[in-house]
Amino acid sequence: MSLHLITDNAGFFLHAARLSAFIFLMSVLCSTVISLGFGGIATSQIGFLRVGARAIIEFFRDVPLIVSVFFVFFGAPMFGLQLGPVEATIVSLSLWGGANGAEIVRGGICAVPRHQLESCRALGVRGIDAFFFIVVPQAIRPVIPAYAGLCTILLQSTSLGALIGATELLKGAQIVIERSAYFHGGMPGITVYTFILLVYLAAGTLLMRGTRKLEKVFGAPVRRS
Amino acid sequence: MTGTFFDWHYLWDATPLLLTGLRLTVVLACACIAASIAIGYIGVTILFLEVPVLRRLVRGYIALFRSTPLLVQIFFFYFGLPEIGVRVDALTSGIIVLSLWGGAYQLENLRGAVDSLPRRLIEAARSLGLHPLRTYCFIILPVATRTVVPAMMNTAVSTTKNSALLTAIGVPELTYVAMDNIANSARGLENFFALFVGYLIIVAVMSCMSSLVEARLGRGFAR
Amino acid sequence: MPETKEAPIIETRALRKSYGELEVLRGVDLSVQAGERIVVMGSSGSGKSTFIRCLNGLEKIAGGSIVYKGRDITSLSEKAWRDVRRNMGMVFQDYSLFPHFTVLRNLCFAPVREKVLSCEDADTRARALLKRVGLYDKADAYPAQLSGGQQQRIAIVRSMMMQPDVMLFDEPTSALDPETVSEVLAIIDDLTADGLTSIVVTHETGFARRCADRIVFMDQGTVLESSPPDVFFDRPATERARRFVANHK
Amino acid sequence: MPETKEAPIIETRALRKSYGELEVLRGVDLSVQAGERIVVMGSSGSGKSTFIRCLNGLEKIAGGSIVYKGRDITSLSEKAWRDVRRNMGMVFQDYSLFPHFTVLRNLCFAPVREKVLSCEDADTRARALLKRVGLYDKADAYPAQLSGGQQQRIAIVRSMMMQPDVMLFDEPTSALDPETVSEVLAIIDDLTADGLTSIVVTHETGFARRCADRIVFMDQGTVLESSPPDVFFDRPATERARRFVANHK
Amino acid sequence: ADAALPETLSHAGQLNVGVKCDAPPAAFLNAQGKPEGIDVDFARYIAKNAFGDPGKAVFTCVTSATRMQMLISGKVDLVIATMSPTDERKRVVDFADSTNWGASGVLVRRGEQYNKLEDFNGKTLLSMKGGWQAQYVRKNYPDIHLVLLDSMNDAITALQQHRADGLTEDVKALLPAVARDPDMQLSNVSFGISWGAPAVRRGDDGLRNYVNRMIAQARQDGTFEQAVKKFTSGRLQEAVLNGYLTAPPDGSSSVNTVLR
Ligand SMILES: Nc1ncnc2c1ncn2[C@@H]1O[C@H](COP(=O)(O)OP(=O)(O)OP(=O)(O)O)[C@@H](O)[C@H]1O
Ligand SMILES: Nc1ncnc2c1ncn2[C@@H]1O[C@H](COP(=O)(O)OP(=O)(O)OP(=O)(O)O)[C@@H](O)[C@H]1O
Ligand SMILES: [Mg+2]
Ligand SMILES: [Mg+2]
Repeated sequence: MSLHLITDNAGFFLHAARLSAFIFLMSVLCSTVISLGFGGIATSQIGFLRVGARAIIEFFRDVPLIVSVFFVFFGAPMFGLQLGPVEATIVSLSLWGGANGAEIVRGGICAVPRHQLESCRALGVRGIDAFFFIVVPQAIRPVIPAYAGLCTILLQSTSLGALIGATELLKGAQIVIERSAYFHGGMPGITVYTFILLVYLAAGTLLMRGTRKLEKVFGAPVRRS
Repeated sequence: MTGTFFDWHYLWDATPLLLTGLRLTVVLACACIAASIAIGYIGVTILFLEVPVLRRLVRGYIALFRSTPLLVQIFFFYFGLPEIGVRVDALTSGIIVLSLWGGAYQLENLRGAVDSLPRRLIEAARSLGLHPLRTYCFIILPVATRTVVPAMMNTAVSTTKNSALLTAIGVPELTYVAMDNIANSARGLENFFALFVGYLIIVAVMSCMSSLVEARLGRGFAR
Repeated sequence: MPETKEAPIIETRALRKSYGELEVLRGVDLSVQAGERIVVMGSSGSGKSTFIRCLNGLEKIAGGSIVYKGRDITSLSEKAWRDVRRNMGMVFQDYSLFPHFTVLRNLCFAPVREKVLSCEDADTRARALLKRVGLYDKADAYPAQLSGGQQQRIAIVRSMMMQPDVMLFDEPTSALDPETVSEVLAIIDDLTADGLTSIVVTHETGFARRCADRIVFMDQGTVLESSPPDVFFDRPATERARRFVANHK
Repeated sequence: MPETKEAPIIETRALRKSYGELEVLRGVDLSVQAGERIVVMGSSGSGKSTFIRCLNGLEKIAGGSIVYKGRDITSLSEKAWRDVRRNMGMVFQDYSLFPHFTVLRNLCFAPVREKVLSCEDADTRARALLKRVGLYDKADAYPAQLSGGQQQRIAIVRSMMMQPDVMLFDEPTSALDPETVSEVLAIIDDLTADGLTSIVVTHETGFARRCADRIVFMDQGTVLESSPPDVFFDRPATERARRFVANHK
Repeated sequence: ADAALPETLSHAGQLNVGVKCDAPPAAFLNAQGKPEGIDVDFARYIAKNAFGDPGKAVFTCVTSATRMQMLISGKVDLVIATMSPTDERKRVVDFADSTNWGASGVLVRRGEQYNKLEDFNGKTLLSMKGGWQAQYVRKNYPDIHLVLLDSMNDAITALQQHRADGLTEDVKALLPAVARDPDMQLSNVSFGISWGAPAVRRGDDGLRNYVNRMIAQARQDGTFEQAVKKFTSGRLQEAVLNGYLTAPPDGSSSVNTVLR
């Protein structure tokens, strides 16, 4: 293994990794907004809103993520949008993440015990107060693990950008491999792929650690002493 | 994009090619799902019986495959396997990676199900003087399997959908065929339509099957 | 049912309620005098919970009427029901405290939010009530840090915060272990002793005998008997009630 | 404890057990004669379940010894424990039937698999027992199709299949609703009446009074009293037991 | 700046150009992440002539799969990315004159003998996704089992690993592999000339004509020669220079040639 391959291109990899991180953060942000909106609508009392939201959610969940990446990239101009590889990756990850996140949010809201809402009603608390002060705070904690799982998948899926030419970490790796093979020969593939596999492993592990902390923070008052 | 907005004629001409892709996707899915479920059962048995060294290997395997991108795994194996002397074509390499990936998830599903079995159930078997191995085979695994079916089906669907990633190493499955068509003809709309329909059919068939399996296994089980 | 002179504080007439096909209440008539202490008994599925939830507007009823303080409240809007509910405390079987609030916040949340009490008044009242049930030092604990019996005592106190006229209890002790049951029942006895109207669904015969002014026995969605405890337990009028009493020793 | 002439069938000496820091059993001494019917009582957390689970080898003990039929079984291998357990039936609080087997298969599975009975013998025995508890027609039902009381009766029958010398019951009725409790207790009474040794953890005072030869009262991990039911309920020796009895009416 | 600056350029104030990022020597990213290569130098040459500043060429990475899309959607105005004019593509984009030609060849493992494409019937041939060789082989030699990959390095690795029997591409693209890997050789198969041409959006004649002029000028003033010499060496340099500066043996013209 030729480690200098990594050290020589450290700056390049860093740049690519920064793009990966950017795609990831943007996708998580947009997914969260979408999933809160759609998750809320999917639990609403109004029939057609609920059904409509569920249908849209199902559609984006059923199609392979890689297909929606391609679809957003090649299909955006049909809707008058001009999306480059990076934007297309972010948009498709957000739509997919939003759809899956909405399901999680819906599950979280439904999982708050019914008698919590009934206690509120029995105490004469208004519905909207009950939703924001009683239901939402309790829905957050059980949702965290599932949401963290979603974030992990989003993190991993940033690599799909490579297929439409966003120079994130995987594409960067491929560029380094091509260049290095052209100028220096050899088989740089295995070294570089091992390297980025480790980078993703580290990032994923870090993310999991973070969520476990988060779970503790939110879990504190409800856990048995 | 050019000419008529949606060209049925083009789609009709492209259908035979797309169907070969669809067929390969189905074959890939079947092979990988079967293999991944097998891996799941073997792995959970190793974990449950606490086989000394293998247990750690299984843990590492789960961690590695669950926390790195499948796409990177696909490339890694495609170029990595030959380095250790295993010569396989893209299809075989793809099946191996996808099975290992799905296996890690199926293993987690099963582990979760086994862990969340009521402790009473196991204790009841113990207090009847039942041999641990028989307890595992006849009580724990069957009951866990019933609770794990929905999760297992979810993972199976993900495995099927992720077979699309094998496009990247040139496995001519459905997505590959469609994307190749687009690169050649820039006919996005028709090909994406075909893709959506293809995957929706597969996913719909799988959900039906999963309901059937659940109903069958659940007979006399759920309240 | 014997007619009484005073107007009843709460009265139901031919109350009916179904879940889909299932008729759960098939015409329940009951009138409760102010200050009366009613215990509702009956086997599982006889409709006790459903009945008590209808009184509180938690379930929409299918027919009949509910009259509260001379006012028909059967088809009030949700908003008007809210006001009625403030005068009607309700305690559920499973302690339904808000797990993310401290005990004090649990008590003060509803009255302060709904502007029934000021912050200070609520606090004063909460602490007084906590002292009365012997949980003064738990004001800042979270529900999960309390035992089941303690939680249920807090739940009772919570529904007393609004100074209701009527208290409804749905099997307040059935999720508790035997030793804490009596402790919670004693609290209920204590709090309802001074003129508060109460309707308690419970299986605890000891409590029913000791504290009830009247036992209402429900079966298959109707009131089968309604008589003082000694009559009900020692000389039940119907065969069904006799079987029930025998099973409860 | 008064010395008896006969050798006890099961005996514990200074049994100790901890979960981490928590000392749950702090030296439990108990000796049970063959055919004796023991009821173990005590408040929640006093270590009753832990004690009974230790008897059956479900928990590893930290000190002391268990002697079964004159043989010290404290530190047997898991394999030897399996043989002991076949002679010791155990019934848990929540029905622990195998949900994927029919009732008959639930009953026959262990004895046939472990080659204690032949297929035919097991079948005959199972059907006879089912008849005895009035569930003969449920032989082919799945557990989920049965009520809680029925499930618990099946669980009792299942542990009787191996023809044990000793039956252990851990709160066999606490998950049942009040009306089915007495039905299950009657079955226990019936099955253990003819010379079977039994140790029953329960809160049901009626049953304890009626059926027990001896009440063992546990508190904080020790046996505080061990006396016949009438003595225990009417003239408890310790202050702790007096409080306990008062709470249970 | 030039008075005859095409509207696309004057409007944008810069040259938005799509190049490949993983295709040395044509175009690639260096260790600092900056684009380099023959196509890149040519794009800078255009920018220098148009705006007087080579820095006015702004590069975007494209791949074989995305290059047409990037052009259509307006992300770039010009694509210089080893693209051959074909009938199918000409329905979607317009091509300028071709800058260079190359024969298509087949790379095989040393010691294996192939003389014409028919020899690969029943065998596996690798090619690039979206490359015209793939279409050509698929159309004319249906008995050859074709496997399409994304990058040359993938393909060469696959060939080394005996996953296929040959790799067909532009000879230019194959030569580096021959140079660095003694186990590889070019077979005697040579089938047709492919041209590489810059592409513009459909109907953007102003830019197309401007680029045509630039191509002629660059060929004249040695720009291409310089660029090629900068990024290539040895046999490859010879072949690439031929492709830029000489006429092809089959007599086809660089002007609007279409491969069939
Ligand atoms: N939300 C509901 N949907 C459908 N059926 C219901 C619902 N709630 C109660 N039921 C049914 O209505 C009947 C009466 O229920 P209810 O809870 O009032 O009985 P209960 O007397 O309180 O019994 P328990 O003593 O077990 O609490 C039961 O058969 C029950 O299954
Ligand atoms: N697996 C365990 N890990 C840690 N602590 C335990 C465990 N099982 C029981 N305990 C603790 O041991 C103590 C005794 O428990 P045990 O279940 O024996 O009580 P019990 O007398 O059966 O009570 P109950 O009447 O509630 O069933 C309790 O404080 C309990 O919290
Ligand atoms: Mg009820
Ligand atoms: Mg216990």
